[in-house]
Amino acid sequence: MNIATAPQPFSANDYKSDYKPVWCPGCGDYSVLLAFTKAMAQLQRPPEEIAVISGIGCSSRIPAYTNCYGFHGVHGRALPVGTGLKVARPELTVIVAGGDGDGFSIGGNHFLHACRRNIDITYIVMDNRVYGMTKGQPSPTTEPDWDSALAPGGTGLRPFHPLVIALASGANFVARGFSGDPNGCADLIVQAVRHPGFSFVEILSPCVTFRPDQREWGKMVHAAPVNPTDDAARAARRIMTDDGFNTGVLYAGNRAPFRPQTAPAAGLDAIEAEFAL
Amino acid sequence: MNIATAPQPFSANDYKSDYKPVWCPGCGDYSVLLAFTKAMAQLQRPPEEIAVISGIGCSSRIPAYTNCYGFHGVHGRALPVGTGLKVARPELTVIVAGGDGDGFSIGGNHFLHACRRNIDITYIVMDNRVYGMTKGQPSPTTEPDWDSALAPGGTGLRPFHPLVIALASGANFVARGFSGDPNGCADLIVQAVRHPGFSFVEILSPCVTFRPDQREWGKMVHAAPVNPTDDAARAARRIMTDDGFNTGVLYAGNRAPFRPQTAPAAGLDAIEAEFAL
Amino acid sequence: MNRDNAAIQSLSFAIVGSGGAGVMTAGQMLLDAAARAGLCGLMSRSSGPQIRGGEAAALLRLASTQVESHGDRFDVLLAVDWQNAHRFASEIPIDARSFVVGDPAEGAVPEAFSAAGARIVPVPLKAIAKKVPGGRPNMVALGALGALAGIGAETLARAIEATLQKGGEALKSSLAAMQAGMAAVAEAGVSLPRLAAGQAAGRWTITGNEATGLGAVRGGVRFVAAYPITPATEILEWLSSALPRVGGTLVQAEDELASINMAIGASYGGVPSLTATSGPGLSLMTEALGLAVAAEIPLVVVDVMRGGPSTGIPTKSEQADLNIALYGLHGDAPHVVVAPNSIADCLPATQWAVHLAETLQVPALVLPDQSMGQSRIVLERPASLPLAGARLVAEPETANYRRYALTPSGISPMARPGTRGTAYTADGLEHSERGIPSSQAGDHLAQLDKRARKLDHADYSRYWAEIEGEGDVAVVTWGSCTAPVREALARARAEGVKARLVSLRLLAPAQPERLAAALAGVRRILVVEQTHSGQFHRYLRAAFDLPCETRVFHRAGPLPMRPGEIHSKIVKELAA
Amino acid sequence: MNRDNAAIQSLSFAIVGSGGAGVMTAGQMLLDAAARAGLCGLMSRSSGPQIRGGEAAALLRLASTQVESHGDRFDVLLAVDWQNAHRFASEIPIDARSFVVGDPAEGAVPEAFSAAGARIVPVPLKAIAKKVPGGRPNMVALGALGALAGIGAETLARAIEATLQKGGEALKSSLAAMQAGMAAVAEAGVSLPRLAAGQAAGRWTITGNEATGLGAVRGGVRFVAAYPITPATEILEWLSSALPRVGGTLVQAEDELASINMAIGASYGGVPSLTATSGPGLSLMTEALGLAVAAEIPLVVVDVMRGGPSTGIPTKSEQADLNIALYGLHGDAPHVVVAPNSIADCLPATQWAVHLAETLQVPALVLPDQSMGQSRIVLERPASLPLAGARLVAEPETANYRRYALTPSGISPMARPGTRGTAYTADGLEHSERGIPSSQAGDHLAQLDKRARKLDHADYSRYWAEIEGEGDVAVVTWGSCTAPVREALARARAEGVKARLVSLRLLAPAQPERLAAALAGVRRILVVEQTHSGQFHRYLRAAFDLPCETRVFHRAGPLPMRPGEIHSKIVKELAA
Amino acid sequence: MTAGGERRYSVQEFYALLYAMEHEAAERYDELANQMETHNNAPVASLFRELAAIERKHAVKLQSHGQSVQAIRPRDLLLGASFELPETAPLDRAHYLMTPAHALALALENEEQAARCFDALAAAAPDDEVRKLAADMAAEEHRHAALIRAKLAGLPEPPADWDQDLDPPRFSE
Ligand SMILES: Cc1ncc(C[n+]2csc(CCOP(=O)(O)OP(=O)(O)O)c2C)c(N)n1
Ligand SMILES: Cc1ncc(C[n+]2csc(CCOP(=O)(O)OP(=O)(O)O)c2C)c(N)n1
Ligand code: SF4
Ligand code: SF4
Ligand SMILES: [Mg+2]
Ligand SMILES: [Mg+2]
Repeated sequence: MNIATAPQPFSANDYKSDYKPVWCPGCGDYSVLLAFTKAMAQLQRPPEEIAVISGIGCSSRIPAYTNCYGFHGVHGRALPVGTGLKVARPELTVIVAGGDGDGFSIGGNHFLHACRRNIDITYIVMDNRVYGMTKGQPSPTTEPDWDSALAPGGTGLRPFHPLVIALASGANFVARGFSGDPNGCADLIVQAVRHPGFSFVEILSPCVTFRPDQREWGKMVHAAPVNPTDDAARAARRIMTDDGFNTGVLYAGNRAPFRPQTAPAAGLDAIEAEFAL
Repeated sequence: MNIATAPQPFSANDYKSDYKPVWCPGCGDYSVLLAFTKAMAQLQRPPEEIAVISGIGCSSRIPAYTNCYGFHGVHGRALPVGTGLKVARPELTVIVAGGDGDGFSIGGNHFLHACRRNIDITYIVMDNRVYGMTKGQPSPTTEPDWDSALAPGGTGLRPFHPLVIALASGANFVARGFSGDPNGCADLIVQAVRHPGFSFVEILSPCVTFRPDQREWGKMVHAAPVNPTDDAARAARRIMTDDGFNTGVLYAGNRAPFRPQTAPAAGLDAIEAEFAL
Repeated sequence: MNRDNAAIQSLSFAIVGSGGAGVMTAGQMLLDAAARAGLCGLMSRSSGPQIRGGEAAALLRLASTQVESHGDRFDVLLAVDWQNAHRFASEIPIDARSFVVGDPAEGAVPEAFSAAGARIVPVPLKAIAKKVPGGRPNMVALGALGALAGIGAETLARAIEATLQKGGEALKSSLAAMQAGMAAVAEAGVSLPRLAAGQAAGRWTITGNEATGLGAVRGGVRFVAAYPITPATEILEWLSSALPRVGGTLVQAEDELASINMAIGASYGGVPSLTATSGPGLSLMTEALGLAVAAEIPLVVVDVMRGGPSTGIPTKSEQADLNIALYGLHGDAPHVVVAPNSIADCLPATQWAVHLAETLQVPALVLPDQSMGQSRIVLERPASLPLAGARLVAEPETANYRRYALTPSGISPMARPGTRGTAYTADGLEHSERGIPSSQAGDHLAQLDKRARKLDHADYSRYWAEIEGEGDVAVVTWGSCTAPVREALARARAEGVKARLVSLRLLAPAQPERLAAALAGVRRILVVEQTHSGQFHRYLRAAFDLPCETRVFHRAGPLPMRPGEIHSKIVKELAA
Repeated sequence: MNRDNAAIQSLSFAIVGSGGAGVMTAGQMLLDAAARAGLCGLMSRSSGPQIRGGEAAALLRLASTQVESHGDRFDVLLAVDWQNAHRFASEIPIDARSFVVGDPAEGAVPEAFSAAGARIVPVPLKAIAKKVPGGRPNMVALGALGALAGIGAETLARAIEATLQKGGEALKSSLAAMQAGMAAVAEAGVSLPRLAAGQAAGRWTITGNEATGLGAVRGGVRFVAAYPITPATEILEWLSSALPRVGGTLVQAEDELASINMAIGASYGGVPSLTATSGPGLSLMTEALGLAVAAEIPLVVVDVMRGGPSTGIPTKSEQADLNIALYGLHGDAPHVVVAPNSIADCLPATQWAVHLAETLQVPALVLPDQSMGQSRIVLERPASLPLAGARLVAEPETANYRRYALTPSGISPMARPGTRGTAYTADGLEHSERGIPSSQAGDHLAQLDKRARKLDHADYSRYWAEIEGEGDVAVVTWGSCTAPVREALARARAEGVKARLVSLRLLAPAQPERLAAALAGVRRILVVEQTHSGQFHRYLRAAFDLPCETRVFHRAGPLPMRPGEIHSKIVKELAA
Repeated sequence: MTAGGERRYSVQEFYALLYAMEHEAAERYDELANQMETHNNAPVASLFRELAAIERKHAVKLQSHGQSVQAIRPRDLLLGASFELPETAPLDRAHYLMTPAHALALALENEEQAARCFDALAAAAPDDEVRKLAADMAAEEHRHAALIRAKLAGLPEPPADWDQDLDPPRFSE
């Protein structure tokens, strides 16, 4: 416990904007926002050196609720925006955040390739196993038998396994949190940001409006019974067979993050000279 | 050995069109085409009950070279086209085919979701670890140090692992072949088509023009040293740690294929009656 | 009653309240009751930015005949509470002749409304509700509004019963609260003119999005793939239950790229197919739309327009996806664009689009908008359309089958997979008649001509536009502007202006000769549309020969077009 | 020499042969040698459908001054062999005054060419090559063509040396084969008029795609994300080496959706960014383009147009992406569209587009086409453009910072992430000045107005169009049609026709007043474009006021527009 | 290569095997001829066409023994590492610039491989008739090989840079 340290320049509140969330009271995303601000305070990064990038969805509303630079783009494309930003401005801390629909349905391809590219960014997915913003359709992580207007009786489809896919495609850090534990989530985010390369944090974040059954999640989550590993194959196997409610850091790898190509600096003139006869 | 059987209605040549491939001589895709025709002859499916669907790329030119119904769509979208066709016309044998760029780069999201959806189709990827059609750029499966005009000195990126991703996302059958062995590939395709649900066959198919080094593949491939498993987690672990040149059926699962929703038949009138006051 | 309104005998009601107050339920029941009482009507919704809760408004217009859009003003504004109700001020215009019904316990009428000088009618909704065990203020409101609309208690009761089907205590207390509300109005001594009622029997109530879904099913669509998006999702939700009951299927795709390509695959397989989306999703579909043009795959794509650009205003209406619908494909890619001209027209317009897509082997876009899709109306049971004919299918064992044969009509028989002797490969690359990729100038020109020709030669019959009235001036419009324009014109006619209405249902291919004929003898036209940049007007200039002086009234959403503002323009621009 | 051609002293050569025969290499060396000899020139390529091998044609035009397009006819057609050469017949028009140089051992001249009645010059290329150890027929061909073009042996030798840098045996035998080819032509006694040569020193040789890349770098672009696609890939390949040398980066993205969003992310971060693609890729980018419009992110998107629709004809040219470039976004989404009017203009046009995008905080599309992008020309070193000014950046600690403030110019300071006191969230949802999502009509209108205003108020200076000549008739055109139009007009002028040329570089926003001024006093115009449906003409009708009678000449690709066909139209439509 | 092994072929089976080999070899040469035609390599195309005709003649002769070719695999012959039947030219050996010398060298390899295969089968076959048939076939293949060798000797050596690509591959799609 860290009780008697000197006052620090940034408190969690310094990362929060004065624009009030439009989320439903009880929504897990409030806790993720809280966890985010706590994590940033732990990291003591000045808010203006942090950029929060998102797509579209309830969860994707998060950037404007922070006091950081934010980008609320189009549905499913948050990771490419974050990637471009980080490559162009490597000194910024880039956090990409959004929902399960945004990240694993329409955004699935970017998820694969962001993991593989292993740029030094942190990706937080607020997984509520539903499309909240569009009023309750099944998402890739939805249980096969969940009944809804769009899929009466359930989709019958095997849920998408984000952590396994992240591992299989090369994410360098993989963790799972639960929004009901904002301090635990804050810790995971801190570790994710500190870990080099692409860090993926899935936060189980209930949608109280369309998935009231998820209020039970608090009883189901538990700390992962084993220590994180740096063996991706083992981690994948473990996650593929666990109950989906393990929380904690599940994998911390040591692949070097992507560095864009550099070349010996040359003036424009040197480049243009090559066109001369 | 099946030597002295009665003559059968369809020979391999019956599945071949008279339109000549534009592929480079030596390209592995010629052998894949051959393997396909041999496989169909083994299955004795009438050519008109087979549909071959592709995207864009050298490999994606395959449909018109067959005598089956074909669809040469846009880059990266072959799986959705095949999915729609199979759902609408379940009695057809639907084969989706294409390249590593088409399938794992621009088409990555559909790959994930087709595996997950587990519709009874077969997906053949001719993996040459390069974009052939556009003159030799790195694809997701390209080795990190392969030098090219677009990525001088190599991409530095970890190659994409199609078989592992297929397993992690729920494909029901996963195999790897080598184009130099058209008979072996034909066998894999036969098994893939027979296996219910989504079957994925990766065929290492050299691009002799942009990857002449791949002429060495013949010496590197070998039959998988173990029998196929129906445990996805074990199969994934195995593949994640093998040398990438194992051939054979690597996983044969037993998830039931996706069946679209049905409902008690009702006339249009019954449906319309619900709008009446 | 809208005394300004010569055309439509109607009464408009707005019910506001914060989330959970039940204003939508009350509105819905009021519309239902009015329908049962033999009235027609329209209800639309508005709400704050919150996902849930927040503030909400139900906007109703009840009338003797079918109404397709709101009027200029509301006769009654009833507030269950006033929380943030000022946000709706621009959507709920009231005036000195309006009644504002509010619960004095909820505070004073906000400035945004009181400024209008309307008559304030205090009704202690909460207190009245409290007196009924389990009673709720929104049911008191329902009773109050029902009384003002002249709907009998029994009819209101039937509407409540239809919603609260489980019955029990909830039903009993709702009925009691409703009656208390009626009594309160009687006591307050306010009343409104009575609307003449017709025959409820045989009428339907339906939303534009449901009508679109039904039009698709009637047209023969049996495969739908889609990705949810506001304000199109209800089409999908309705179809997901309806399709399996007629042997069809709906697949929820991973994204719009997948959904349109799935629909293309199914249609290639011979099954009429559709996808529905809104602007952002349509953007993602244009590549595949071009494929459907080049490979000649019939396909219907519904774009329920919302405010743009980009994510824009997802819950509000605008007509600004016209450009992308007409021109959004790369290369020369002729296709069909159809727009319903009213909520009810979503049904036949969509059905016609299916017919055109199938007949012409082309993608057809359908452009309703949010104000149509998410509004509910009461209407006579829609007649069946005599749209026979469909896809020209190749015969088995056709000798020397050429999928893209250069026929005089431009339409060539399309083989159904499974058919012997007609196997071919559909291709988005330019191709020969047989479908073999070709970069030869001759093949390119022949196929470009063919694809243009089949649209030029098609018979669009009388469906291409709605043409009404006589006169030497005209209003040219499309889509959801049509109803308010019609109403504005009716007023103008009553004032002696002789004017025509031309509302285009077929936007592409352009029909310049037909429009010229429809405008023969007209000396001036007014173009009315709901875009910021005047997209429709520019299109008319580009592809038609406007025979006369042209004036334009275009403005952006999100506020609905009002008959009154159009009427002023007609007076100013046409009557002079 | 093109005797029809009053404007350009030029000689045109076509070299055909099957894959591996080295016609491209020979063509490249001939262009290089001509440049070294003080000539200008142009080379484009054509080939069969095979990825490799198959048949190929190098098409050259050499001239005394800069040439930007091919002429009507070829002076010389040289065939290393005749395999499938007939496929190029429509691309290589020859006539009775042309020479056809062929190896008699390779068979007779195919009907497709012999029908023209050209003079056949048999040269036993293979036999000559055989006499030189290691000699190849294509080098004999080079010598023959060099001799015909009047290029000295030494200059040809220098061009060969520059390519075969390794020297050794290969170089020696190539030189000898080339000399044998020159000798063979001398022996055959054929010759062509001499072209006047200028100063080689200071000249460049560059392709349109390289010029585009360089224009981007000169304009300040330091981040590029893209996905390969024909015919844009060379832009990326050039940039992938060039960018790191000036501190920039290129990322190969997983698809076009990613590439444009990466570019948006980088630009949001303050770094001028670009992506390049062709039609199919552009289709996938329109959603993000709309985002860049709404969120006001500067961005350049290059679309190297190819034959459409759909996958179309990837290796050939057409101007038919104009529609999608102008109108392809959903909602009202004003943006900039710029088109280079020549191969050389790819450089300044792209640089200007970067300038406009940065200054106006808007996406700017650049529309070269395949015929520009993949052709190589010789030209004087391009001058630097005086394009200063760039993004308006917010000051640190700006009090009450509003990212989308309603300024008179419409341009509001854009904060750079990392700057203290100006944090904001960029948003594609409609928003208030602060960037907070809003569905209020007032905010929507204010922001729509702002986004339109900044484009309307911008200064497009003299770059907006190229205007040449005087007269009471005019040709209005754009892009790669400009050079053949210019040449056609020169011929017409020589015949006494007084005509102007107006070639639009700025396609959007439309500049109707400027065009009206440019056309003041003109009684008739001819619109020239390379589309099947007349997209440019329709756009002119839609967004401009064409002050006079208008005639149109539009036709589809893939054959390049020829000065002669345009000249006939000028004579027919304008001179009458 | 291991061949024959414990496998006991009946005469009928052996004919089936022979037919499969010749048929597949012919088809393959035709395929290669097609490829060369598409790529304008006429001399090699006609050479492959000739080879196809020769193999097809054999196949037709063998077909009179009434055999079917379904599903004969190299592994049925226990051919170990070899992916295809002994006389079948591997597709990946083609090159669009290959010379007649390359084509003949490839044909020679095929014949030699077939000869070796039959030698091994003859040595291992327990059935007299099969043994004799195999020995005959081996002799025939050796004869072919010798013929090709002779023809090859008459051809000039391809230049060292025969596969130098003077025309860069092109972009498409
Ligand atoms: C291109 C596009 N397609 C669809 C939509 C509609 N849409 C908005 S949010 C959303 C799903 C959101 O789900 P998720 O990402 O899980 O976020 P949540 O609301 O559950 O937090 C969808 C489908 C859109 N805005 N854009
Ligand atoms: C939307 C779109 N983007 C890019 C392209 C250009 N393109 C055509 S094929 C191809 C890659 C092909 O690679 P792969 O799928 O591996 O096939 P291969 O040619 O190697 O068999 C690309 C990038 C395109 N046609 N469409
Ligand atoms: S709908 Fe669900 S996800 Fe969205 S804010 Fe409400 S509770 Fe949260
Ligand atoms: S470029 Fe490569 S992949 Fe394409 S046909 Fe040639 S060898 Fe095959
Ligand atoms: Mg969600
Ligand atoms: Mg590939």
